[in-house]
Amino acid sequence: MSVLRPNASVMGLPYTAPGNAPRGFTLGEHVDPEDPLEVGNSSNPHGKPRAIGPMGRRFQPYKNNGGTVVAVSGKDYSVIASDTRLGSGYSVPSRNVSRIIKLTDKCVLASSGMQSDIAVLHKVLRIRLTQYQYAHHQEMSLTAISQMLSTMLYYRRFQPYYTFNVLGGIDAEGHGWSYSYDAIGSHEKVRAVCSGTGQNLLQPILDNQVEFRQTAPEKKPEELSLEPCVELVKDAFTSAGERDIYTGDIVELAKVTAKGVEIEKFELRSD
Amino acid sequence: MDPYGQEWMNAEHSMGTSIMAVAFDGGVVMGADSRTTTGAYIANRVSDKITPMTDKIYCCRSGSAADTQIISDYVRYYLSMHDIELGEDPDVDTAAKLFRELCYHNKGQLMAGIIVAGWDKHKGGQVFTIPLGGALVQQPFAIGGSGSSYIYGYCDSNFKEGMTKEECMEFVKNALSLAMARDGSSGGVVRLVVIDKDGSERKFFPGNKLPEFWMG
Amino acid sequence: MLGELEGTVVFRELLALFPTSWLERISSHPSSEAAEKTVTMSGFKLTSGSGRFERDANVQSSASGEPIRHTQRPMVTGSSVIAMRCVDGVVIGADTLASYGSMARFRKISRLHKATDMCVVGAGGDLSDFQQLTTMVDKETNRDYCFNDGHGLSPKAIHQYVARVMYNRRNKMDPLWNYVVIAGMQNGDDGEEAKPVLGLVDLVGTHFESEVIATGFGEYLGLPLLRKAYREDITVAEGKKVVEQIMKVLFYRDARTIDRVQIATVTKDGVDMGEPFKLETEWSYKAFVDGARAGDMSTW
Amino acid sequence: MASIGTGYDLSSTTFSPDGRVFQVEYAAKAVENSGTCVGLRCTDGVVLAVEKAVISKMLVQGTLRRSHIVARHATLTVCGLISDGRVIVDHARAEAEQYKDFYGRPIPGHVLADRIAHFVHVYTLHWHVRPFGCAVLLGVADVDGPQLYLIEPSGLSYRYYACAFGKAKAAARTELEKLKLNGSDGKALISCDEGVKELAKILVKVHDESKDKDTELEMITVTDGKDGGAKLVPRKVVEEAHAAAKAFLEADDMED
Amino acid sequence: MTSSGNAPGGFSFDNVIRNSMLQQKGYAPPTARKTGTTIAGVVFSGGVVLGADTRATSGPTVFEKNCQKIHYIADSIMCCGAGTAADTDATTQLISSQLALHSLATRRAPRVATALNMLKQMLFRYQGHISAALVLGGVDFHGPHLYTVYPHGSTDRLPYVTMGSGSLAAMAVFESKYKEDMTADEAKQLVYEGISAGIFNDLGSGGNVDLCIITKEGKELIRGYAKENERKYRRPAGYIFPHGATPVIAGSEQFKGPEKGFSVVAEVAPAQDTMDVSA
Amino acid sequence: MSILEYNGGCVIAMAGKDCVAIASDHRLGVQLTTVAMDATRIFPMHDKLYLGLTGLMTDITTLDQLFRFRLEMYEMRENRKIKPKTFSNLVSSTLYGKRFGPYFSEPVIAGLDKDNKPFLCSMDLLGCIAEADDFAVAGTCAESLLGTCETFYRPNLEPEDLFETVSQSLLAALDRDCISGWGAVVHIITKDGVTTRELDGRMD
Repeated sequence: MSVLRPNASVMGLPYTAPGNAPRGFTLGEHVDPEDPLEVGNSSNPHGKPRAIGPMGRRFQPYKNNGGTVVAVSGKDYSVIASDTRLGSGYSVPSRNVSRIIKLTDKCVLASSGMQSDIAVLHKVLRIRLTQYQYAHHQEMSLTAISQMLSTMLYYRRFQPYYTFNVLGGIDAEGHGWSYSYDAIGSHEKVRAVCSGTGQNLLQPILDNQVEFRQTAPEKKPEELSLEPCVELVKDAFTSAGERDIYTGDIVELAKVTAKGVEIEKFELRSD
Repeated sequence: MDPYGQEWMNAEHSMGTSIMAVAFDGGVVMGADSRTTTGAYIANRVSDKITPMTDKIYCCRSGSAADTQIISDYVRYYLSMHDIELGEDPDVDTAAKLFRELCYHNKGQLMAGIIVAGWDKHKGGQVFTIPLGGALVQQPFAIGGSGSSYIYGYCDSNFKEGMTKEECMEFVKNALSLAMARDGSSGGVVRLVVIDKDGSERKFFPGNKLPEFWMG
Repeated sequence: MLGELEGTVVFRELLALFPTSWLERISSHPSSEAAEKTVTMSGFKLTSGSGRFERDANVQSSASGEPIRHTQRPMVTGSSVIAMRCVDGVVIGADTLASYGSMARFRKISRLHKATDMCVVGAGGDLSDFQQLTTMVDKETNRDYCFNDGHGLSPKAIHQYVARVMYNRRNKMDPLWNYVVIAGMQNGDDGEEAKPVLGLVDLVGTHFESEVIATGFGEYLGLPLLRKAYREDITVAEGKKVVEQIMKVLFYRDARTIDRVQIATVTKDGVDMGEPFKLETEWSYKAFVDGARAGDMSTW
Repeated sequence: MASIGTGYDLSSTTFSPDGRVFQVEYAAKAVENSGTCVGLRCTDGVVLAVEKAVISKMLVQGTLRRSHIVARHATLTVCGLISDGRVIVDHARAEAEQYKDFYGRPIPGHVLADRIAHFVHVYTLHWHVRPFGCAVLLGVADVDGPQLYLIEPSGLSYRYYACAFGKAKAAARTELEKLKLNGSDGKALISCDEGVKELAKILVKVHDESKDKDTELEMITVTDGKDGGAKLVPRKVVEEAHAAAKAFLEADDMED
Repeated sequence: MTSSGNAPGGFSFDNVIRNSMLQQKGYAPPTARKTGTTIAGVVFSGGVVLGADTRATSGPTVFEKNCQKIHYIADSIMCCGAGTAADTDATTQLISSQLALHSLATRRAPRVATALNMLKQMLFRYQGHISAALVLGGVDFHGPHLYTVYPHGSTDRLPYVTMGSGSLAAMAVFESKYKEDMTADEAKQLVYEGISAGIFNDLGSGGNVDLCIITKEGKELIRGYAKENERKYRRPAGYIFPHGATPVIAGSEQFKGPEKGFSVVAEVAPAQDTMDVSA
Repeated sequence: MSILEYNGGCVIAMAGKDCVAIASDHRLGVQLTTVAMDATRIFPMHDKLYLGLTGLMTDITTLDQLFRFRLEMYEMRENRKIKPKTFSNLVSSTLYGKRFGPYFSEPVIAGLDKDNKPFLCSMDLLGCIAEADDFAVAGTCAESLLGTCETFYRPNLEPEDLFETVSQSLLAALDRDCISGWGAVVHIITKDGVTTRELDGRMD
């Protein structure tokens, strides 16, 4: 099975000739199309600009604004976090653009990827949830939201929202769950998940410290409760901020418990 | 180019340029703007594109900064050898010939448009131009670089045979100012070098004190 | 609402190597109405330009049945816009040049547009697209004016409107090639004091509000200085000086900027578009005058 | 009405033997039942005024608008069925917007009046629609100066210096004729500010206290110049003018 | 150190044919580590201040948080490097050793212009394929000098220069704050502000600010002149893995004591040869 | 697919208190096909100096042989063991010598110097040395390794603690990398000798 992720080829497809090996989802290349400095084309070996038209640029509808999103869930809680740096090429147009949205009192979504797609996705979700609320006089459940998000992403299969979502919340029984998505709606219900530019840095830490996957069975510690979990997310995020240039500035962290959603902020390095 | 790089990090350092030289009776006036760009970024806003070959021969460089710097290093070296051998100042056409040799025989590798000018005791003030490809043409006046295409008309209509040194300086200054005002790859200050039998003299006109023409 | 946000284009390709397939949209049946009102000839579709005869995204095939490729490139372009939100208003500045490639084509145009009494829209990028955008914004403000309900179109509303326009156009692969800066004063609810607002929208629909904004080359040369100069309590008067200083740096270092600039402000008293003026610049440091061969006898 | 339809009045697509279209004439009748509307071309713009019956003590002031903004340089008041009038306003706005879109300049007054008239006329030609039960006064101030137009349900359009329509149109027109509107050069003499007061006086004077209940005035102006544009006259100003008009007329009555 | 005494100098092109064959088969050649960088220099009265950030990246990932980008050329000449990290390292090392030999042969303290010419000639020879963008600064008997060297071999002499991906941020600061005849402290402050602007506004640059002040009297290299990006949070509890937490394949443990082969001979520093440094 | 990822594999090294650990996985693949589960990527240069090589296996083998040859020449000529720092320069200059036709391998060097202080460095394929005093990583899951090391590393770990930290960091990263894995080997270098352990990792 293959999951589409930024910067990765589709794994698991049978090997063909290397020349036309499956390219999969290759949107993550950080060619900034509208960078006023980007004149030539990128395969030009000597870097001499090759002009096309007076300004010589082609329109590229996708760009990655970076950012890392995390959702970790426990017995009765879910922690969802996202940084607020808006990256573009090598620059930071803004340090404080929120990518996290409270959908209901029991469900929070965080998305990384392209800011304009994220904004529209969040907007449409909000509309759908409001309509549901009016039609049914109740909030949508976590499982329903998780399915609806998948459908909405797949609806744009051939012009995808360039967003990488993680959803966290509490289900009808009060258990915390996280959902991970690829750009076109394939999703999975898990304990801990991470997406975005810091995914490779963060995911093993979560595997190791939330599910203790690499620990011998007899040495496994107890399941994390909320506060240690928040500390872990903060620490892991700080690590990602140290090593991923698109993750930084501020992190918004939402704690979802039976009491509702509480959002706190903390700082990362801003270089 | 790697996807993270930006064009101004990797692009060759080049001089979209406005350069010019005019001969008068007894010498030459050479002029250049001072903008060096990588892409649209101005890497050097006060560069010196008028480079001495000998005391009385200079060249104006346009094109790739690296190429023209190396070429002029070579020519200066050859001319100094020539000087020692000859025991007197080299002629301007010798310098121009050397430039031509280098530009012509390496035309595939080089991007250089050069104006050579100076004074020698045999033929007085002379101006040679060596465009891309390496042709060598002597002219009473020469313009070059990306900015020159904006001022051919001006120069053709304003050049007169037998101008004095002062008239030549005014002509060069006005023509370059016009080119710099229209060509985004030219700009900054105007540098002039006046060469006659007594040697060379530099003039500097800052960017905020250049003659202004119609702006629209 | 949904339809508008989502875009209404249906894709029919079987295999999705999507960036190219996306370009090669196959036309669906042109609706009879659209067919009546538009003239289609060999790939071009002429539209009346009327708001009521909007372009039909489904009518995209040329007469020969070949799919249309929209590729657009900016032609006549403006460079940076620099803006700062201050405690008592907003400052927004731009130079007055529109380039054609590297040629300084128009040196006295304005890249700032007064949208309402409390809002200025400024843009870099393609000039024709900016003119189209201002027409669209003006139409919106005119419609709002006709409602005559005591509420003007607020800067935040204009920001959101421009963001939606830009996003929809990028979905059609037919972008407005601009970076748009929206600066204005937002009336508070229930007679609260008006608050300054500053927002950006780019050609793929990225939009956000920020205390400092710089586009084009300004993103690299202006933002560092804006961020350094910004304080919570900076005033419009100080902000104007900062913007002017940055325009100077841009003139020094951006080959598509000239030394004639326009700086507009929006305060509680309304919009002041500001007169274009010429920058004072410095070229006469000793090391600049000397050029190469200064100090020693080396060549470079 | 001089004659009764006798079967020829069931559709606007049917002429009577003496060549009349009764449906259109009935529509004009609907206009005549309306509260009086007056319009006045002034030196710097156009003032339109209407009187609205206060049908109930519980009515909120300012509701049931009869004067509208069509564009920044054009205003319109409805005389007759108010809801029919809104359809015309919507169309007029669309025409104005489309003209601006296409030609890049504000729609000229006579073009706008023609287009509205054309639109209204179409509703007198088809069996499946009925004519508009309203006439509209159109005030425009553009590069050609202030202009006042009237469009009737039949699709006729007139340009006036001043005009009145509705219930007391005859009396109001008489009053308007008494005003010195134009100088010898054809230019207007009254400013908008004065016009507001004069129109208030006229509306008060023609008001039939015995028949009508209490009324509210609504006025709208469109002016040219730097701070020009279409604006509803602020309620305070209207009320002052209304009160002043009443006081003036009472004083006048005392003298008589 | 090489296997044979007469190893040829210069680059070896042994693998080129194989690598281009691989490239033809669709295996893109990997990218080398880059220093998306902010480097800068300012001339003040009596000397030069050079500055650099300390981040080395590979794609979007930071591979080194505190690397040194100010390289040694000679005792009073230093060189900041941007571009492909291996190229800047190797180029400056090479020129440094050539300059040392030149200096010994001529019995003169090296001049900045000599270093400049060596650099530009070497880089021009490789036609931009060695992607080293450098800021060269130093003091010799002519006084302070500051140059930029581009990968293709062109050079500029200016009173204030910047290079690398953050060069625009740093240059913006310089253009608005530079003045003539600064003191050493003013120059340090200016370079610090420029580098700091690059660190905070350019994602390719980050970490600390390194400065190097060169005057007639000598030079001072300050690593971590400003450390504005220290880690802000660590989990209070830390991570403790109890012994035996990691599953080990039973019986795989081996222990190998130190071999007794060679003994390390004490190293004696060679006597310093004095040289004539007068001009 | 980058040629550096053709065979898979990664190496990690970490410094402790007077000790240093170096570890790698065991997989050798041809793209997504696993062809061997006992590959070696870590080579002892002498008993206090280990070299880890990631990237294309053919170049790994070549480089191992080349360095062993050069090392023996060095030891014979100098009659002493090479210092880790010196060795890193040897590796660097060898790689940079092929600047325009590089070996597709990124090395990691770990060892103890004369005073048994840890020495660590990693390089890119052109031989740019990145010396570290905490940890050094390379290979297909270098990013993941950076993430785990950045989080789990603590200074001055004793050999046993260092073993656990390295192993957890490595295994956690390997489990998220489909072209590395199949168990791992850890070497802990102390002044008394080297301890080697095989880790029980996922086999998929």
